Amino acid sequence: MHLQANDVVMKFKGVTALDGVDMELRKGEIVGLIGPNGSGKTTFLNVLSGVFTPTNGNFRMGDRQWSKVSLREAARLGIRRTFQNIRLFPSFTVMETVEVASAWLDKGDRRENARIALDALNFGQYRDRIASELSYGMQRRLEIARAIAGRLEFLLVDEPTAGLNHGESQDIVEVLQRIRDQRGCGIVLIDHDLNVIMNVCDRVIVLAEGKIISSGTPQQVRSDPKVIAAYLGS
Amino acid sequence: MQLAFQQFINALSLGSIYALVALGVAILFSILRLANFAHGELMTTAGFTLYMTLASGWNWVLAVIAAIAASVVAALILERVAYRRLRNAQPLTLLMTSFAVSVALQSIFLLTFGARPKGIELPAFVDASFRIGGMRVQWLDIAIILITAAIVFGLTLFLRKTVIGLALRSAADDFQTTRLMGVKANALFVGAFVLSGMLAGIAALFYFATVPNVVPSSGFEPMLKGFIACVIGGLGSLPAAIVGGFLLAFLEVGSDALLSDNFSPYLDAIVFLIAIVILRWRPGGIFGVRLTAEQRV
Amino acid sequence: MATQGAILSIAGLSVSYGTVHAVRQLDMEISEGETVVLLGANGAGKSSTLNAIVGLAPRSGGRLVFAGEDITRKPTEAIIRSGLALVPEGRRLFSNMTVRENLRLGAAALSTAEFDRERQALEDMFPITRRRAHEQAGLLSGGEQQQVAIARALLARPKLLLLDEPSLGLAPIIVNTIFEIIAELKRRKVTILLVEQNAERALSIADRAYVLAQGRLELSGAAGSINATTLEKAYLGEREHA
Amino acid sequence: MSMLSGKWWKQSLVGSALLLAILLAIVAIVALAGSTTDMRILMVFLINVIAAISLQTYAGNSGNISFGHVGFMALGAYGSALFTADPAIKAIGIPDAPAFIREAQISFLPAMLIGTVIAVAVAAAIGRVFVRLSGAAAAVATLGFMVIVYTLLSNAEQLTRGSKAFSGIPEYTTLGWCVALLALTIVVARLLRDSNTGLGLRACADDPIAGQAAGVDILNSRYVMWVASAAGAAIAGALYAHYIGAILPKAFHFELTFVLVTMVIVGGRSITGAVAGAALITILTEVLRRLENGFSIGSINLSEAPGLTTAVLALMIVATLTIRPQGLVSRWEIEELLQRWQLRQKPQASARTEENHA
Repeated sequence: MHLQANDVVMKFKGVTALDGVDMELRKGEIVGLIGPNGSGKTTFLNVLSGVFTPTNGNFRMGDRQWSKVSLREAARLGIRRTFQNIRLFPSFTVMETVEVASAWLDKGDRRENARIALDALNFGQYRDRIASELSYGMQRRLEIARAIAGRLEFLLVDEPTAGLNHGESQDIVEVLQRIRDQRGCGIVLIDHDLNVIMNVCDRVIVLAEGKIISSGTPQQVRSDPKVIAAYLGS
Repeated sequence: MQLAFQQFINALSLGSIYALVALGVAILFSILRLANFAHGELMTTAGFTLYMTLASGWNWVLAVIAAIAASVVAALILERVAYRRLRNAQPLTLLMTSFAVSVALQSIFLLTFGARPKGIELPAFVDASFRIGGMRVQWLDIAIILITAAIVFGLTLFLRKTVIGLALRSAADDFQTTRLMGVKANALFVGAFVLSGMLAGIAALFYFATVPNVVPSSGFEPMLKGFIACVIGGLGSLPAAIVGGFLLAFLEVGSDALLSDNFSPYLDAIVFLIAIVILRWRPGGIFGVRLTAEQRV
Repeated sequence: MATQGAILSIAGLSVSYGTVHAVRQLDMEISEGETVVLLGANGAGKSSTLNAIVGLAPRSGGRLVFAGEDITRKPTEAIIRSGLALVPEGRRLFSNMTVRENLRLGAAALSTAEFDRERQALEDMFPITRRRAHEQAGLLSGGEQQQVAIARALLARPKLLLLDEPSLGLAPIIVNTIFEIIAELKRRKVTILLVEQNAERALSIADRAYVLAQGRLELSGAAGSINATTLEKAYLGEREHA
Repeated sequence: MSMLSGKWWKQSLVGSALLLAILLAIVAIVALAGSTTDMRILMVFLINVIAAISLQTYAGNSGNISFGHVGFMALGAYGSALFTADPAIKAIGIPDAPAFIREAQISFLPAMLIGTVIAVAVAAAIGRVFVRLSGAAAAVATLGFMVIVYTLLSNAEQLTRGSKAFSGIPEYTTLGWCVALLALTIVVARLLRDSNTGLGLRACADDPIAGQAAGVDILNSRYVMWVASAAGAAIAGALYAHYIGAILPKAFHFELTFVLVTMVIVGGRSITGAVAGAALITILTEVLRRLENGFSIGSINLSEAPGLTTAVLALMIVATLTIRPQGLVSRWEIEELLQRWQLRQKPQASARTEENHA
């Protein structure tokens, strides 16, 4: 199944954050989204996941097409996400955090389902810990665990390695690859760590000023003069 | 026609009082995100001050000044004692604190003055009226309307022309960047509380001039009306507070005029119900923008 | 390097948001009259550094000395009043207020007469602030807003100007204007600490550069000594000192 | 530990049983050893617990405070009282009331149901507004609702005797009724809280964006809790009316609102918290009242605003919010508290054994 974004435009108070973005995402594929600050990466994720209603454009997935979707409806369609600034439920335990998604987006015993999602990320002995008291790296992983509980077609991950050290970043990368392999979902990955992007992505899309300026394999993108000029610097 | 004109004056006068209360509430909410339920008790403070000073024979001008000063001082004490250490607290914590402060102040009034209403000995000119074309118009109403207009005008000038006024406006928009301009955070808080206290004091003068009795819970009703004016206008915006205040007053006077006398005791209930219906369609108030903080991801 | 006459010296600065370490053990110095650029990929800790200097980001360690004065524990407003100015990322103009009102706040500590004098001097350099003085700042274009934001920061005649990503989200032609303004400021001997993603442009204008990766200093030296290869390695976090 | 694994509703039942066991122990002690006055305090306490748990069912789950639930209590109280009072008394007190009310004299349970249905109908009708509001706007609007009910009751003289006391209400409320309805309230409130709806709503109270991204329907979930909590409040109101035997609109105003909200805020964000808050406030009120008056009349609801008591209570709230903003038990339920306490003991114990080995 493909997720297709057609001519997506997003304007805030006259500022154009997305300027006609067309994108095709495939299941089983990890796509990296890079570009300078303010180039529209997070805005694209926000529009795709229903945080914002786009000024123009629409999406198509399977036989469904929409131009406006709420966060909740997007989640029910299997478009799941994490957030740039971690958004957990501060008073919840690890187990409860994932149970919420299992309860609302999955059938069957919500505790059993949550346990499965947590075990996939090796959360075993941390189940009863309070989410906000976990280490930063664990919090990032917990966000991912919550995002994979229940229906999952596409996983949108916004800077999952921000603030992590090299080992923790490596962990996250392996987790994402494993989720893709086991669940067969598509993954959209925004990250500032180019090493991560270059290593893990099947395809990289470069945004600048709300437009796609380049896309292709990591190697192609890395040597694209337009990318070097707009982002990497020379 | 004559009746309609008289009702119009009534609504303007009542709306002026509500607008002043709503403004005082909105100033603190816009800058500190503090819903100060104790605003009513600032008014009660002015009311008791008015009662005591007039009862002990003060000149009314001095009594008026004393009443406003009492409100301002009370506001400053609240800032220092109750709210300063909660500056970074959750909105719900602030809300509950102000609710508790309101109850505590009412209890202190009760312990000090007792539950019996204290009649305020208003100067005779409060009842003076004049006639135009067969209509009796109270000078008091005219004074309330004109003074409120002058206050709104003065406040606008203050907020547009003085640096502290500009800083109060910018702090409501973006507190951090205001500090980046070198503006002292404490000065902003003190400034906001002084303004709020002044508005409470002036609103109290008008309120008690129309209802010349003061009891410990006197401030509750005007406070609630002021808050509801803010909420139907759009919480946090000063112009919305003024519009909300007048809207509420026109609803009140209008309902009273249109409904039969049987319904007049239910007036508050009817007006609040209409307000709730408005909120059904515009949960953020008439001018409300959805708070952006929630949408910032 | 420049130890004598350093207007700002940073020693061992760390910034943490809860369990996130945005800046780790950073040492940095800026001398009077210099233009210094701070480079690094997204999330490397550049903005956190600037915010920590003015006391808006939580400093978890280190010492900051500005113009001979220890500002490590001072509140933001006191630091600003001692002669620092920050043009924050995304401009952060007060969008509901007029351009003139925004400028007036930039000179919050000055009297009206002083403000008028400073403003007139600046209006020649930023004609936009005269032409559109009474318009709402939020209605200006991004480039115009950036000019107003810089003018607002200059009004109090800061001893050191911090610029956080001034070219962010602007069209290339507007970016040129902004860099011309920075060059003009440099000619007028304004001391500048510039955070920029456009490394090439920034290096061409700066005297010296620092490069951050994952909150750590990866590279520092004269702007001319840094080229594309060393920079890309530093961005990717491969440690190498020039 | 083991009792907490398995299906969620099993844990709800275990927790309810534990809470109820503690409350029953208190009831037994007071019934065996307490004076008549103590019994009166106990009864009012039990009714307060029902009211506090009901308010908590909305506030604790949604994160929105409500100042309006006293209005639902009033509807439950008047609804039940009107249909049970002696027709002879009603013929004198409210001669102009409709005949089906004036002549009615039904038994406790159906009357209580009528009061509850009235409250639920009102809550359902206006609920869609309140679930859209949050923060200060929600607080103001619910306060407005409380004033609406108060204004209606104190002016509908043909029906309620207006601001005068409506008396002659049969004193049906026994210890048995209180305990039975308390048990029902606790179990239902726990099941609601732990249900998918409650869990999702509590998540949204922590972070609405993340909650919706996990699939939660905030508005409908809030609505469910709003209506359910109105029903609980109405039951508490009815019990109260049939305990005191006389009610007046003023009893359901600012004062009671403050007491009720204080219980919930001081307690914490759980059912256990509501119980703990109700217990603490009841004890404190009694102690303060004895200091103030030198004697006690057992009810914290009917008395004229006692300045000192209220002032001290208010200051306590401010102190609690400053020192412990999350409340006495924070977000935890009783079985979770026990489990966490156990977990804290364990690592210490194992650390000690390690020391011994070394």
